[in-house]
Amino acid sequence: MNSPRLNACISVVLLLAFWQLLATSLKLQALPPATEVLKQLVMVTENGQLPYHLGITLTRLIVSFSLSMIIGVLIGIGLGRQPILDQFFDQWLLILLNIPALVTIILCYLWFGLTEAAAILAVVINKVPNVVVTIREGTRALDTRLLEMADSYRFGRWKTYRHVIWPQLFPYLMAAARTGLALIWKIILVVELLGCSNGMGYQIHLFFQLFDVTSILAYTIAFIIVIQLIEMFILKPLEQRASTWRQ
Amino acid sequence: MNSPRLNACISVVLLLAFWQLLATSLKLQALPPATEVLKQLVMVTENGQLPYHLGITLTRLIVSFSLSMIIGVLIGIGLGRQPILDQFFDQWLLILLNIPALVTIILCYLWFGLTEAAAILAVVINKVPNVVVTIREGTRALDTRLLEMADSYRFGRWKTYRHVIWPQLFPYLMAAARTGLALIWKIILVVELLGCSNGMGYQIHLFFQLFDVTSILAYTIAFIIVIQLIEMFILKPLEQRASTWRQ
Amino acid sequence: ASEPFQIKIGVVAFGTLQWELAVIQQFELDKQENLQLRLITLANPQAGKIALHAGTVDIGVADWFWVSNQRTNHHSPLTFAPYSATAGALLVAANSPINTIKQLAGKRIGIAGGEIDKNWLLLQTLAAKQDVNLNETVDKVFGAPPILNQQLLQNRLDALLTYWHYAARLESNGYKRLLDGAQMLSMLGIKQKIPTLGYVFSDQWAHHHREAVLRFLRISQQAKNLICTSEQAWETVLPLTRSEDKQTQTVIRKRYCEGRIQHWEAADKLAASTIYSMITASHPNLFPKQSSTLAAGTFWDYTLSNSTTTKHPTILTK
Amino acid sequence: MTDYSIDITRKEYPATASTSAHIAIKNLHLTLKQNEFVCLVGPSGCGKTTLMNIVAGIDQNYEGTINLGTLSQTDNKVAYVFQEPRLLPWRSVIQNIHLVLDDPNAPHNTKLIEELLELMEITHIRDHYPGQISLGMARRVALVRAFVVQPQILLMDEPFVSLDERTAQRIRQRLLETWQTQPHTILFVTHDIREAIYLADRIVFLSQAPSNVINEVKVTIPRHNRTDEHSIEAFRQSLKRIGSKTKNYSGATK
Amino acid sequence: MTDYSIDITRKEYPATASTSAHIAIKNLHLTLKQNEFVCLVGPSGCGKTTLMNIVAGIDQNYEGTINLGTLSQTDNKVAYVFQEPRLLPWRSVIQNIHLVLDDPNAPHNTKLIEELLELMEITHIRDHYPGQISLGMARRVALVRAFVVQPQILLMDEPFVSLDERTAQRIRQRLLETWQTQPHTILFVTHDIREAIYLADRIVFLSQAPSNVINEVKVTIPRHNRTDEHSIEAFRQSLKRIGSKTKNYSGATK
Ligand SMILES: Nc1ncnc2c1ncn2[C@@H]1O[C@H](COP(=O)(O)OP(=O)(O)OP(=O)(O)O)[C@@H](O)[C@H]1O
Ligand SMILES: Nc1ncnc2c1ncn2[C@@H]1O[C@H](COP(=O)(O)OP(=O)(O)OP(=O)(O)O)[C@@H](O)[C@H]1O
Ligand SMILES: [Mg+2]
Ligand SMILES: [Mg+2]
Repeated sequence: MNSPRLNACISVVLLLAFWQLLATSLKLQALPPATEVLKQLVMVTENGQLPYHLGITLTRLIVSFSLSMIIGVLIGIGLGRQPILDQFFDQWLLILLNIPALVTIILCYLWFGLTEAAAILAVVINKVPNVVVTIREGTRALDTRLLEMADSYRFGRWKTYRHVIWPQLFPYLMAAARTGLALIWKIILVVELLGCSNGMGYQIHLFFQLFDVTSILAYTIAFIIVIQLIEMFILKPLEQRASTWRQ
Repeated sequence: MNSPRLNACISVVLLLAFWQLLATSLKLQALPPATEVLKQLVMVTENGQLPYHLGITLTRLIVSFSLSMIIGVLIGIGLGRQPILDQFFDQWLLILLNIPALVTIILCYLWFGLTEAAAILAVVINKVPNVVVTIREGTRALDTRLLEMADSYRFGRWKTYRHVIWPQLFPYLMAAARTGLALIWKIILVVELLGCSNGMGYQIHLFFQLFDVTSILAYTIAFIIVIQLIEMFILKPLEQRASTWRQ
Repeated sequence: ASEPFQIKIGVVAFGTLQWELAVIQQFELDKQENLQLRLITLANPQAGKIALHAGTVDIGVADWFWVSNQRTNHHSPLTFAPYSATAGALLVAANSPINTIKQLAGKRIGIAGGEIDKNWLLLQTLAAKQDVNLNETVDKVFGAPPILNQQLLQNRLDALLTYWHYAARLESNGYKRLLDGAQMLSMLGIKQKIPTLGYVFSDQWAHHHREAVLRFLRISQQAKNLICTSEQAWETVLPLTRSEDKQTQTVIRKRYCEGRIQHWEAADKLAASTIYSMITASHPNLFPKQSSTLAAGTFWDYTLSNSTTTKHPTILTK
Repeated sequence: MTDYSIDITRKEYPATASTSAHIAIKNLHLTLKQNEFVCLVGPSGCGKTTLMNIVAGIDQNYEGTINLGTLSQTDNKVAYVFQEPRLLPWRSVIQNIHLVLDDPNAPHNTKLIEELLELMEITHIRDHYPGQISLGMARRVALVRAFVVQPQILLMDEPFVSLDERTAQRIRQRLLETWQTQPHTILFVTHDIREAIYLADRIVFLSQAPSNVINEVKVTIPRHNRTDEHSIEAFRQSLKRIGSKTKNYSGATK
Repeated sequence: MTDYSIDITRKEYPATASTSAHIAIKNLHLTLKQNEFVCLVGPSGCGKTTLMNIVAGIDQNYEGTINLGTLSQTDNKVAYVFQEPRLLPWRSVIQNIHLVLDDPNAPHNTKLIEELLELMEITHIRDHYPGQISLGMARRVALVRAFVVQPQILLMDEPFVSLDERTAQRIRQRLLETWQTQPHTILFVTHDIREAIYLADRIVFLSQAPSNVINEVKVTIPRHNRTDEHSIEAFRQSLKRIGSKTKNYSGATK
């Protein structure tokens, strides 16, 4: 086990210990001890409830995340590179960015019924503007000297995007992906709360009605573990591969 | 009126026209025509209801936004510059990032009562990790050659941060600010829904219960106008000043 | 006179409690009982529950299932006194072919409140008696009540089980009430009027201020009666119903008044715990750490008999 | 085969908030014969890089016409050695070279690349990233990148600074050899007058901004004589004498 | 006043995914006398910049000791002219210069800055951003930045490339004047052997990697004679004859 992993483990253990202490010795209201939550986590995993809802939510998450990232990156680069488009759509972007999730969700449900497609569309509409804004910022900060180089050697559109622009956008992309997963998760909870009959959001709302913080936390932890796995096996390796050149 | 402004105006007018058309000709349910919404907007502004709630929400927004940005930037730079800290707190960050807003909001309210401080704390806890992640990404992408220059000329910590690091983080900061305002707005709606007796979130939820989409949209537009003003008079000028060097 | 006793009450904006408090203020009922009511308006019932737990309010409104659950799971000191028996209803379109529970099978049914909604549980229990497993045969659609209302209006649902004030709106739109909470209970053999919602407060607090709480319950009862009998009071309430249309207003008032609790005695409490046992027996995994019987102390030690309700008849003529 | 003609009436960098407009080039006319080797000499900041950018087609924001004959602007056959290496930091040395080729793995290309890497003595760093090599090495990579294109027009902006003399000289020889076996037109910016004399058919002297051509000198030393330091030195001294205008650029006493 | 001693047993760039470890410097010992002007000459990629970075205190990841006597590492009195200009792109020329000073508006500083800008002929671009000036101009700004510090140790990594000869020569003279009136120690990397002879007290020749000192030559021409091209040329020829080791770096025929 290498040192970064070890560090990470220590850090998680410390956090759990801290939480346990807070919950048991200070008896903070509504904060169940970590042990309790873990016990609950095991239970709902064993009885199949958690895997079912988690699976459903993850499917929604993956579909809407992929859609949002692809659409967002394309639009973001477009706006960043074309000042005229940017001037024109800047307003639309700002409006989309600030429409409450509630509004888009309601409208999607009304127009398309309480369907999967409506749920996913609602999430995508909420997430895309965030990706666009981040990527646009990155596109504006591109190194023109390298673009000129690509230009003079007639790289063409595809080579330029792949080898000159993409690597420079990468950190922005990572920022968008990381905050994006978290944002989608937040929105999906609302989407599922308002019009789905399954999924983590639906479940968490039920627990919330009962004030069952233990179960909410158990579900949250399950989700965090999944995100952690995505981070460990997808994002981190991607990032490492993309930043070997920084040594 | 210069061309970018003109463009922006045309774009907004087009959007409104498009909306009006969609609402009147297609008779899409629950999408009231733009004119209706604007009428409502004027009405609630005149009767003082909107200014009251908007004012309150804006105050909360400004306070929590400033706090989140300051805390987030400090932590983000710290983590980006100190790999050991980063390894350690990476996990915590990921966890914080993915705790449902609902959980933090409930815990804040339970521990600190339904107070302003609790509401703002809940927003800050939800927003800080996003800022941290974005700024950390930016800090990792810093140009080491310029840092070496600063080092060899003994710039010291303050000069280095101000003149070498800050300008490089600026695009990330703008991305964090723009998506941040939108995120806070989304969270504040939930925060106000669950524990405030006033504010836009409180109002919008009441409208939602009555399915009064017109009022929801009127309030949304009011908020978007405010964001637009912030964009026009704070963010854009800041950005322009900070990017004069790009011509 | 001594200082008026202050009570902080969590009120859901435009909820019926707000109607009552408006009437109490209009008729200065609180002053008569030397109470000072401080309203903390909140956007939805969940906020009210948070406020109760956080101690921001002394009294809030919730259902006794929840109270029992809190007592079992969180050693919560919360306790319950009845507030209203108005219950939700199952609605279908006027021309709907659905007339019986059996016909629900295979249909798309909206259920407000999700799978732990008490009416949904009752409906399932009822169906089970007719050998119908609703949970499996029905296409359930859970969702937020306003959205479900719209879905029914758009004919995207065949039937909708929803809260009473949403039901009232649909009813005045010509939708048919197939069943309501009280009917379901009586079909299950319970003739008493069982409260759906109640005042919820900490039993220690109530113990220390028992007199004041009783006075509060009394004026609340008076206010209810005023709303149902005095047009002057109803005028005050009207804007709070947030409904422009006369039809709806009438239905709302009717349902509201039907839901007044006239008595709350040992037999009623027993009936309530019977319902609880009935539901939990047929749904053994409804809650985490579910107890099969109602938690002790769920109902505050307080009784209401017919005589107390008309204690101040003079007010009516004021 | 027609000559290339460069005709820039006016190249202005517009004013910004803090700076006033700057006319970099004004009425600059230059004709390049097919396969001619032309060296550009001019004071620092006069507009040489600006001119190169315009010829390369990067900068299209000028008044005038650039006529590169049959050579279309989208053609792959221009190569430009920038004043800085301009390598992609996230691509290894060999990737940076491959990127300018349509088919980097064609046998003739791999052979050429190997040979050039060998010549530049950078074979051992082919898998390094630009951040891991010295500036001189990066410059040599940029040179390889330009050479492998086998361009019809080769633009070089002070390509041999930061190289030790031995290496620089080897590359100069190679450049000349290639140029002679596969003739192409070269526009070469340098501050080193000895280098210009060694390489050029013709040396063009540019004026201070706004830049234009103030003098053109044919290098009359036969190519086979140019390895002789003394003839170079003699030619340099003669340049000094030509006139006050060019004197400044012919190298001061050291 | 003690001498400065540079003593690097080993400087290794560790292996990465795509590259093997590279030992850049091994057993390099060098003593700089107080106020000595030392030129470093060595093949491209041998480790000159690496050495400069270590002396500047930027790179602390080596085996060995650098003894700069009383000069503490946190002292402001080291100035480093990097191989590239390394200006802050978001600060104007004048701001870039001001940033290295504690009190840029002190009269003696403003006077010095004005004078240096004048000397470098870049007064007119003081409010430009680095992206708006030519590379040669940027190099001159970097030189001003180093000079205004009035350092006790001045590190210069090929500072005069990309400058036209006239300007370069003027700056060399100025450098020598300043160095004579306010003595300080200078470590100067160049590939131009003529430049080294013109400037240095002593020329140090470095080997191919792993780099160490293979020869040191005192420049015996008296300083007042160095403006004479012929003595420089003669000295260069003598260097060529010294030995095969140094021959490579003494400048090839052109
Ligand atoms: N970050 C690094 N990682 C790995 N190797 C490096 C790194 N930096 C430099 N090197 C290697 O160290 C050696 C010395 O590099 P350095 O920059 O010191 O050379 P130099 O003498 O300054 O050359 P030049 O005259 O071309 O500037 C080179 O072979 C280079 O490949
Ligand atoms: N983007 C720009 N905006 C404004 N002025 C510019 C810009 N780029 C270059 N200039 C100005 O144009 C002039 C010519 O610059 P250029 O880079 O062509 O010079 P150069 O001849 O290549 O000099 P050097 O020998 O130093 O490289 C300079 O005075 C410079 O200040
Ligand atoms: Mg140039
Ligand atoms: Mg170097």
